[in-house]
Amino acid sequence: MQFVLLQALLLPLLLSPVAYYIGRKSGPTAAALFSFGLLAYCTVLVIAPVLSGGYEEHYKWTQLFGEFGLLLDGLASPFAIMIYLISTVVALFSKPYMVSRITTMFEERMNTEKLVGGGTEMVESSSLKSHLNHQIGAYYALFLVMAMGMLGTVLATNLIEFYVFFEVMLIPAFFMLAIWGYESRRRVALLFFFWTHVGAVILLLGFLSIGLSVGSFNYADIKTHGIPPHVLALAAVAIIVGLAVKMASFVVHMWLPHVYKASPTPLNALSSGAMLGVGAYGFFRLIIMLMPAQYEHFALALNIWGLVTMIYGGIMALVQDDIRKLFAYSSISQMGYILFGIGSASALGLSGSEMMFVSHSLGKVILFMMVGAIILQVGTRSITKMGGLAGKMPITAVCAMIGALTLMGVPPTSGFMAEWTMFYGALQTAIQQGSMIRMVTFGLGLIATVITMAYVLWMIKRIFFGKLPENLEKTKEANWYVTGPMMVLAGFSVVIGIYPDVFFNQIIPFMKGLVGV
Amino acid sequence: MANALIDFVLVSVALLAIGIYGIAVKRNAIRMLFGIEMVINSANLNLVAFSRYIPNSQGQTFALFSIAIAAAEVAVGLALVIVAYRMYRNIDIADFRSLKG
Amino acid sequence: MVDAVFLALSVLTIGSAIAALEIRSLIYGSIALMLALSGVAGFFLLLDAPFVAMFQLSVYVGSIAVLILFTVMLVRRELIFNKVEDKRRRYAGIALMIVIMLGIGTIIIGSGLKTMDTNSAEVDYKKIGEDFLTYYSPALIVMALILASSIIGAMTLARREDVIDGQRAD
Amino acid sequence: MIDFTSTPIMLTVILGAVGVLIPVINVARKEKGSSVYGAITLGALLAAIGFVIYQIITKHITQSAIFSSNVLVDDKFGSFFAIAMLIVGIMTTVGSFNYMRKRANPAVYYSLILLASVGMILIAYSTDLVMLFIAWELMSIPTYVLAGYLKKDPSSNEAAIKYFLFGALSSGIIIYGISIAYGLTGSTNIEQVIVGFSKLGPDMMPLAILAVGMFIAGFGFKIGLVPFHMWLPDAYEGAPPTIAALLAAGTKKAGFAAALRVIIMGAIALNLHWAFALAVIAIVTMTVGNLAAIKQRNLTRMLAYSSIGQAGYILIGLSVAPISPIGIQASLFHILNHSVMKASTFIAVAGIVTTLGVTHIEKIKGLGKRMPITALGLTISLLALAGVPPLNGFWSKLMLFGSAIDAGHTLWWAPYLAVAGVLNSALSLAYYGWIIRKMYFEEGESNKRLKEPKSVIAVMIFSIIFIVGIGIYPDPVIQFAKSAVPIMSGLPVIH
Amino acid sequence: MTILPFDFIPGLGDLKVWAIWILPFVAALIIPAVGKASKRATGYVAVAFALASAISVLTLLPSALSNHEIHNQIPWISSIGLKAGVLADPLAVIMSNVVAWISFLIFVYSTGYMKGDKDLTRFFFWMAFFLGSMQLIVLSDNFLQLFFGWEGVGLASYALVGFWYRDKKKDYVGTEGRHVLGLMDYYSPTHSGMKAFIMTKVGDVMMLAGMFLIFAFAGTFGFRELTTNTSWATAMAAQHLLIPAAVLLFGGAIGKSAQFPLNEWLLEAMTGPTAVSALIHAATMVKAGVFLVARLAPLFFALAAIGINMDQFFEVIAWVGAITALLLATQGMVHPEIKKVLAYSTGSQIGYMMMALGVAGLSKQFVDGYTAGFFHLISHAMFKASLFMAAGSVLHIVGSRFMTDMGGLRKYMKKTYVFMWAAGLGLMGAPFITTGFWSKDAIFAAVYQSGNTWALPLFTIAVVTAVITAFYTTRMIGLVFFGNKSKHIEELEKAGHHIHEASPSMWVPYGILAALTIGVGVMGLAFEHQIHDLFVNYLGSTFGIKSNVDAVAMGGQPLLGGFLEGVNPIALMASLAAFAIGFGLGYVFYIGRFVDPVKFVNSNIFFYAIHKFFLNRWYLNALIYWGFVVAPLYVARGLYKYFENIVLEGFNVVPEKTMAGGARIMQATQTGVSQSYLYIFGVGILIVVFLLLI
Repeated sequence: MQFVLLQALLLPLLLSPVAYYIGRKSGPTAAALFSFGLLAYCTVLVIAPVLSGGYEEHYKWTQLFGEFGLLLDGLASPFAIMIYLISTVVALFSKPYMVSRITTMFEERMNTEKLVGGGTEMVESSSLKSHLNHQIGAYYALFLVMAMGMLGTVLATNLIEFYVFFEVMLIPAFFMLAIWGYESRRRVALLFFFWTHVGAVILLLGFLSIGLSVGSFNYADIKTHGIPPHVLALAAVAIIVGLAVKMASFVVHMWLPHVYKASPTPLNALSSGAMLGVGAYGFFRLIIMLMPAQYEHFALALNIWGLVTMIYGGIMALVQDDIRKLFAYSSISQMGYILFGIGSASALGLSGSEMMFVSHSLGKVILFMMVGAIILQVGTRSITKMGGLAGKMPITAVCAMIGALTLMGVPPTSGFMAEWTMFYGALQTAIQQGSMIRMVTFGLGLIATVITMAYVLWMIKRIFFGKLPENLEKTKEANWYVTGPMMVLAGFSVVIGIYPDVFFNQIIPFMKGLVGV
Repeated sequence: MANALIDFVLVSVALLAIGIYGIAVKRNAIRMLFGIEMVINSANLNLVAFSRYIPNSQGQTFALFSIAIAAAEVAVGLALVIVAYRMYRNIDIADFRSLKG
Repeated sequence: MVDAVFLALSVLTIGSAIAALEIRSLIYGSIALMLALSGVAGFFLLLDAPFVAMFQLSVYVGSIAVLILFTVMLVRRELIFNKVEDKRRRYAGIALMIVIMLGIGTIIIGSGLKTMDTNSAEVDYKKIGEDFLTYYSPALIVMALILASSIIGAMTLARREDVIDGQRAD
Repeated sequence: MIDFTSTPIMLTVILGAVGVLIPVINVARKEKGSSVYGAITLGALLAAIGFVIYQIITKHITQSAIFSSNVLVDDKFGSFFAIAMLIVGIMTTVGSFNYMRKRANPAVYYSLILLASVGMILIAYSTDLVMLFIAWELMSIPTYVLAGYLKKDPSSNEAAIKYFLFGALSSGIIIYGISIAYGLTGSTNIEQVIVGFSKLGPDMMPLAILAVGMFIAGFGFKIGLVPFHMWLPDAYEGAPPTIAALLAAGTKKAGFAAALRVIIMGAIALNLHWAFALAVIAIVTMTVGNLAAIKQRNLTRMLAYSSIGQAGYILIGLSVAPISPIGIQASLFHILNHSVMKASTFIAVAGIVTTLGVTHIEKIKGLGKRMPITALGLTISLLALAGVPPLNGFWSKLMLFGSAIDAGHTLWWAPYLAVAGVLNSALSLAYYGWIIRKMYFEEGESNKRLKEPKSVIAVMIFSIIFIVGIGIYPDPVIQFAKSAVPIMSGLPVIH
Repeated sequence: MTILPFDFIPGLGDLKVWAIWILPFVAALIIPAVGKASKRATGYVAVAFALASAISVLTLLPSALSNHEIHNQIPWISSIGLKAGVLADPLAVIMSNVVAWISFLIFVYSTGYMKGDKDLTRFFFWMAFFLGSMQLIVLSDNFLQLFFGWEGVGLASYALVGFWYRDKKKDYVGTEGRHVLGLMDYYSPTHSGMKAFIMTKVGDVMMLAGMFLIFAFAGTFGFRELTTNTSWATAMAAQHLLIPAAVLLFGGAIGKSAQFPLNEWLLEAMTGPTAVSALIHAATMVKAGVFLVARLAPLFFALAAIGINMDQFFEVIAWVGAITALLLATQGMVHPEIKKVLAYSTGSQIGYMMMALGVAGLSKQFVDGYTAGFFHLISHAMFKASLFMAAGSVLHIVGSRFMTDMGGLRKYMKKTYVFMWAAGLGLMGAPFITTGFWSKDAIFAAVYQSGNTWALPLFTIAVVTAVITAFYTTRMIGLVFFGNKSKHIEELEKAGHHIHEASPSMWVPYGILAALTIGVGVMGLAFEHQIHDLFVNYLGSTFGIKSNVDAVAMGGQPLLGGFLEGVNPIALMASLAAFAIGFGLGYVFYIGRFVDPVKFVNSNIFFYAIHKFFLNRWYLNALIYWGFVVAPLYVARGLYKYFENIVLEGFNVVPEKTMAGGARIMQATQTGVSQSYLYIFGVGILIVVFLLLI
């Protein structure tokens, strides 16, 4: 089992030029299948060690910044599995979407050139084809790198390693957004890069102060030596702020709606389903694990922050018309849930919070695929222009419904399992500490689920139910590249909802050890 | 040798200040060269003065180096001025402001 | 007696330095600069450094000032004389000059330098030569490179290639 | 007497001789081809770098002997800079092959590059203020000429004049500073000066401070420290882009070598307020550089401002050097990285200028398709400049910020340096990203692939390998930088 | 007692219990597959599985009647130590039987009612899902599993209420163009489905909170574990958390059973197909709340034994029930839509049940109220299912939901007419022959005898509500079957539509239930005693609640020679009077048509105002909309417009602008004039020296 994780981590990176080459030579389908196969193989590589318990790999790196390690424990494994699973599935889904997106962009450009150039240049199908092949190759190359970056962050055993991967995943995202995004994509790409980079460098400051005062950047060393008290508080604040920017918590969430509005849907799915969660992972690994005393100190604040985020995001989602912006706010709200759980300071609450990531990934990716399917089939993103699509796109509608239920936390989807453990954890702490504030946050948190439900159901109603606009009479069901992944994820969500031990067996013992129950 | 060291140093400071004034105010490239020469000379004066009072020969040696270097610098500077003059028919440095912002 | 010489030299040096900058005619200005540099040479003599003083006179007054004079002659006069400095810039420059004088002057006067005096014999100028050939010998090599580069550079710049190309620009 | 086995002397002799000989060959030769001079220069530089590496390996110098009773010392500190400068020299030379093909006086051009390289190298090896100053001038004077090398180009001349005026004035200031230092300590040897400084009574202290202030101004002008930076963007913009590479990557770093030898030693010998002043300058410098770069529309100028910003980062390491053991190490590392990154960007610009004849940012739209390798090299260099992992710039910035935070245990203000640094890194992304965006995400006038200059391609490939290679496995260079850090424990310190 | 063969196979007994709720889910799973082949077949599959499930339940009845319980657990979330299980105690088995059989009949009815609908697959999928979820609620042995079913019925109701998702005009409820407080009183199916889901979710959230509170102290969700070890209750009571937790749990019931103040979703739920309404109202969803209270009430009541007073909890239940009963009954009096009248009636009747269960906890003889409530649940299930299905037939034939569009149908739909009378009498509580009479009478008696401070007001409300119930039922039947044909019907006939009786697959189910209403009614008292005895044993053995068995079960004097033994005379008199008054008034207005109700209402400003007040649903619905939909949305839009897009957008804009501004300043200083640069250089030296000096 040696080098398993290293393989899983580096194969996508090393083979990304191959993906580009395949895309260029053989077209979108081959590239999609190659990426899919590669990621599926890597997913298996990640799952295999999980089945036999915890697993670690270590490699030599720099003397100053410590070793290059890869660790798969109860905390990392759900994240790692979900990240690669989502990537695998989205790789398939990307194909029809990106083909359509690139074709549209190409045609748009040709049209403007025609207008400007006086119509001398004819659009040749062969030039479109080669353009398409190039672009799709580049897309999959970037896609693979991004997947690798996200996995690396989760597997890292070293602060600097964490940071490196944290940044690495931004670059492909930036390019994907800037090349294939919508409307003001370039400005938004810069905005995205700027904000997430700001978050990352704040994080870095915290890392440096910890690592240099401890004398090592390895998690294990930091844990054994303990962080000197004089840097602790500041480092904790820096890390919390940095991660909160990544997670788009309330007040520092402003980049996210813009980014989601402008980015292509597969990127949305990937970023909402996996990338935001990396921020949550950071909270577990860096705050709770490395500085438990500070965590206790900040837990209530995180809890309240999460609450505010979830309510605020939900309220904002209620009034959106652009379907992607709706999900942007929804993602903010869901990240609020996770933050809420992180602030719960009890084993079950933390487990629920991590489970929330899993369920949010599933639900949100399904819903983004639905968005993609709708954009592909209907061609609009404005909710007011939709309606009654359930009859036209039944599979999409059913999967979207399951995704919606996952988001709302309705059994038997994974969302419920996440939510109940999380809220219960919050309540448990409230009772143990006899804290009235925690009681209130718990109650308001439950009320926030009603808000979530309201916006999700209202969105579903406006998209899938009601009168079918006349211009949508000819809408067809999306093809299997879209529906297949959706069904897989929906099924997975229900399986986890009924039998949560799939992940709980990993998570709960770990969290219990962490909190010291 | 009745003069204190400080007198020479003060003269050198005056010369330095005048040199800086010249280079910061005058528009004529050649006058700016004057200013530079004054600055270098003030430093040389300092060196020789210190060399006398320490006493130590290194200051004088350095002064010699510095005089030679100043000469080399001025040669290059004048060459540049001449090139500029050929192009603009003008050696007003304040007019050379196409590079800005 | 020496005080008087020092005073006179000071007045000469500083006065002609100011004159070099402020006289409208650039040619007179060049001559004033020569005077100022000669004044510095006078200080060198006063400081028992005749070798440096000679060097100063020969290099500066002899060659640099002449070089400047040539350049002045080379460029057309009418352009040179007409330029008047901006009033505000000038006042600001004077203010800066005074601040530097007062600031550095204060530091110097306030420092222990004022107590520094010497009765020891002047430095033997042979010592200078010894320095050149022992301690500073690598510097001397580099000095040679500097002069070489300056000559190569200045010549390349000053040479008129259009003449070689046979096309006069003007 | 002259020790011909020591590295600096040998370098001086090899490079200096070749440098002086090239114009002579030019006069002797009748035909006009420029490539032969470039080849000779390249050969000399390669020989020099080989020699330096050979010396490092064979002499087994374990640590940097920062002081010497001689004017030059053969230590790893100097060798580190020598390698960096020689790399820059090689990159500039190779990058110039195509650029100089159609231009006049190639022999002088290459000869001056060689002579300037000698100057840059010697600065790092100097242990005497006089030697330092003379090496400084040897570096400066050829570059004045080189900056104004395009005699028909008004902006080149203007750049050269501005550069010259600043250079000459700062030379004067440096001499003045040296004169005071000499007056206070009776010696020009840096070790003697520092020992002398540390023994000064309080009444003499302001004078010592004045001297160091003048050193900061004098050396800082080359480094591009605010407020001595004003000439820099103008000069870089006007100068030929290859020379801008030399200026930004070479002379600037030589300025740091001088600053490390002189200012830091002085700072350590005196007290922490020196470091505080440097810290203030560092913050102001990086902020000004990055802010001003944002609005630029000229590629060269933007890069010039960026190099001001980078100087601010490097200064972080210098300012915390008395406290943090990794401060200077980080600075050295970043100096090496920045040399390569900046040289690579400017050479890329030179390639663009050679091929397209433009430097305006709107004109390089679609460059990713037209000149893919140049664009790729430029992009990677820019990302490395921005400190994006896993490129080499990331590691050195990391160490710089780390050193600032490390020093925070003793100096209350040090963490703010890191904060300012990281905020500036984020800020700098705005304009680095802007360039990348123009090259890749906007449609140019045509998509036809152009023939890229071969020499530029070579430089690009070298820099990509260097940047990514060190980015992935930085340890050897970090260790080298560590070994090049001058020993400071023996220095007298006044508290 | 029949004993089915597989009872003898050991081990299957437990499996059978699982099968009860799993079978419908299996049906739901295979229905889509079947639907691919034949849409009609989906109905038969659903019916078959419902029957199998129902038989499975029936086999449990014998052992349940002998107070035997089956409790079977399997591991579930082992990482937390939670187990899944089924608990078939007498309460669950009886409830399960009611659910199973009534659902089965409704399924049969659906095959006729939904014939020809193109989304038949979806319909039966959700119906089966609905049934499975309900059985899951009934048979769960712990809160968490119960919650799965609980949300399952919510989900199914959402899907079924909004079944006609295309929002055609005919599927709406309410009157188009009618406004209440500026809001349209007119709801589309999808809107109603959403409303149902969200409003019940509010209750669910409360229930979750209650569950968690108890779990936090008890460490278990299991009902039996909670009963056996009550130390958790002591701990909670010490922290004053027990009553809040209990009330929060009851909140779930409020939502699901459409009790005040979460009652409004029930009326809009009428947008679903009538079969769905029947299922929701008679067998599944709204009864889930009552069942939950029935599950919990003994648990909390039994705490009295260890000195914990839960009176406040039961008072809340009783009063919520009473208020709902009256509130919805008054609205039912005036509404023109037949299904809505029935819906109001359901809410009102559920209120009765809640009142009974609440009062049970307040009286010394817990079992009386408990039995009364549960008995009413059973009888209500029968007649309400029947009424709904019959109403569905009428709707189906007439093609309008308004009673004003009907009239005089008794000649055309004789069977439906008869069955509706039978079921309607049950609802009215027609004396002695209907189950409704007995169960209502039991509630009256329980309330009257409970002997607590609130007995009299509650009793008064109950009686008034009974009067109103009798009145609106009479009104409904009168409007539909009596009088002349409406214009609408005449138009239909002109268009060639023949008014006819419904098909057998439709009328047989409601015929059976109507017959049962009368049939069980005739032997009602005996039936009631049977349940009573069963519960005495059950509560005694399981919860340790002692009942005073020596006293006559329902107290009071023997009447009519023992036929009415155990019936409280005052309650009996009240019941009779209520029926008489209500029916009489209804007869005057709607059957005999001696007085024109429209004229009567308009004759007097007072009547008019009251009529309007009732018709506008006491303005509750509108206020809820204003308070929880319109105003929050308004606030949200404001927040979005002013806070999000101006204040927070500043986080994006301000750095951008600051950077641009700073850049501009930097550019401005870079003038290009060398003198200025050099001047700054000179100043810079001074600044640096100054910096160094300080």
